[in-house]
Amino acid sequence: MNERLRLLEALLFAAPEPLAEAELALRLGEDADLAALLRELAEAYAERGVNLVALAGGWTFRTAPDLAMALKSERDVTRRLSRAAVETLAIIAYHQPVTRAEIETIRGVGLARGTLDRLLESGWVQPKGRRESPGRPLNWVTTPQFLVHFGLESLKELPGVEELRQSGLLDIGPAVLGEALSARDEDAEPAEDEE
Amino acid sequence: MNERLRLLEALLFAAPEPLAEAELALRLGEDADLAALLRELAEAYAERGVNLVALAGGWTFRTAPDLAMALKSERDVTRRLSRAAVETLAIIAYHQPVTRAEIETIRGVGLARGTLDRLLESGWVQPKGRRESPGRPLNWVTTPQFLVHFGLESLKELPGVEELRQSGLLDIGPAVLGEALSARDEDAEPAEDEE
Amino acid sequence: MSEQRDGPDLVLDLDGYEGPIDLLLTLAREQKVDLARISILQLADQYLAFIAEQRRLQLEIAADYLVMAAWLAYLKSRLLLPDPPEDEAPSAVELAEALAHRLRLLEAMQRAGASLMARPLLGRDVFGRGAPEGLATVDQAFFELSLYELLKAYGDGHSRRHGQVLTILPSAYRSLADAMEHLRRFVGRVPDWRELMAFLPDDLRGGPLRKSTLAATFAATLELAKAGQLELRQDRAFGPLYLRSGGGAQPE
Repeated sequence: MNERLRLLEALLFAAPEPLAEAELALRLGEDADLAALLRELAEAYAERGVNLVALAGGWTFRTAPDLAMALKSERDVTRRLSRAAVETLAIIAYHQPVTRAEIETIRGVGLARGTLDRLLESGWVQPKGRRESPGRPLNWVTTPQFLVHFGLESLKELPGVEELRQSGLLDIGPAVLGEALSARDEDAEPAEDEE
Repeated sequence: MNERLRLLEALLFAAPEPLAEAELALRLGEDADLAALLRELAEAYAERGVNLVALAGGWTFRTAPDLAMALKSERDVTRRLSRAAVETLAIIAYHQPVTRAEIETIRGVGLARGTLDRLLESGWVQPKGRRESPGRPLNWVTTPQFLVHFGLESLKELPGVEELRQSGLLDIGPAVLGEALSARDEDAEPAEDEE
Repeated sequence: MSEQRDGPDLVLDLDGYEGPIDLLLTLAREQKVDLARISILQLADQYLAFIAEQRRLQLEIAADYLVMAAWLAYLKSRLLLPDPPEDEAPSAVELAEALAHRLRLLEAMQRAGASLMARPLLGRDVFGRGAPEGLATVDQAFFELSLYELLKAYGDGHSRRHGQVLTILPSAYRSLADAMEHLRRFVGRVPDWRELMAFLPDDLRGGPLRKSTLAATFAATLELAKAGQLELRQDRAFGPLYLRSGGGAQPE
């Protein structure tokens, strides 16, 4: 291998930033045919896992773009949704298609910015079409993954309000002083605190 | 070019640190013949301006050593170590685990305060455990960064280490010289100074 | 050889030497013989001569070097004289060999240090990738939520929104002041022991406010007993409390 080409390769490899051709010419000596060397090096790396690319007015090595995915390793991280997110998900499930404003009306409290993003990330909800009303807001619906995750054949399998009541999940119960107070506190909570 | 080889090449280029074989195996998939791939890649780069090298139990690319002179300009040259620091580093590398008192015995002179600090700051040595002897002095050993910096695959690759072992020069030797040759009674020094 | 001083606590008065063993090693190298066959006797002479010269020049000599000089003078005398019989101390030859070992050891480490520094060093001779792109580890979020939690969240929200508005009736008989007021009406009119419970308002003898009413009433009886307006009696622990008008004291 040509010594100049080796030096060019090493220079480009070790440089913390793309190297401008002027800088390279200086390092390689005035009599070097820099353009030819760069072409030769770029060709040598064209099919490899690392490519020589022109970037920001200089030259640098970069890993081949088609390997970007393979260079990332994924790690499963278990996350939990906030209470606001779970309730929002439930409202989307029961009231879909539903707009953000409707969710807020139903919950009686503003939706913090991250809540829907988080649900989107979970893959359980998705926007679907727009409401033909002023502002044309997005409609939110649940996804097929939602059904898969919760082991539901269809949305019809979600228990209705009456069934929830019967199974004790909708227990209004005797209103006692303490509970009444805590329920009122929650509604007064500022939306930012939900996440 | 083999896709696995491309991925291996890209992984090693992208990683800021040498990659352990276990990590490479994980990223390439269990069925890849990693040893063969590494050999092939090392051969492909053997004559180039960048080489594949085994370091500290991992693999990484380095510029070819013979290009040192051409690459050196405008680089931060490694801070020059004092003679005492170089000797102390060698003693720790070859005699590890070794106590401060043993280093002083071998050098025949007390260790100035800055010497170990400097090596510790470089990240090349570290204390590791204590000797079960009076005063429980700290043991000093070299770090993986030491191997990386000095281009060693493992401590077995220390220059001439096997010959030194065979000629008994990794033993400090009989204590018959007594106090006279251990420059100072460093065991009396408080342990705080060592850390 | 110009050597930087390592620190204030090392008095290195012999410029260029890292201690007495290093000085000995330098002198030994001048003999140009293999360290394995070095003449310790000759070396001791050279060392002592060197130190004597330094003294003649009135240079300050660090204690370490003087200790070594004294030891070498001792070793020299031992080497020149036959070992005393039945002496358990190491023989002169053993001492000389131990010193030679030290010299070889230090020399080996000096060489090792030099060969380490002569290696292609990272950042000096060889370089890693200047701009490593890094290997990203992407967290793949996996959300945990059971159907129960989902339904419960909906149920809770529903309950909160559709729960009746709870109206709490003003209680006529809750605070201590209220209880005092209530009890005072009976003071002076209860000549015989009567159970405390009998003084609770009828509508509060059961129901959720019973306990707080009872507690307030009890506290009120204690206050009135202290003022001598009531007498209290309890026959056993946790038994019913009885009260009657205070002895002598008449109502206002």
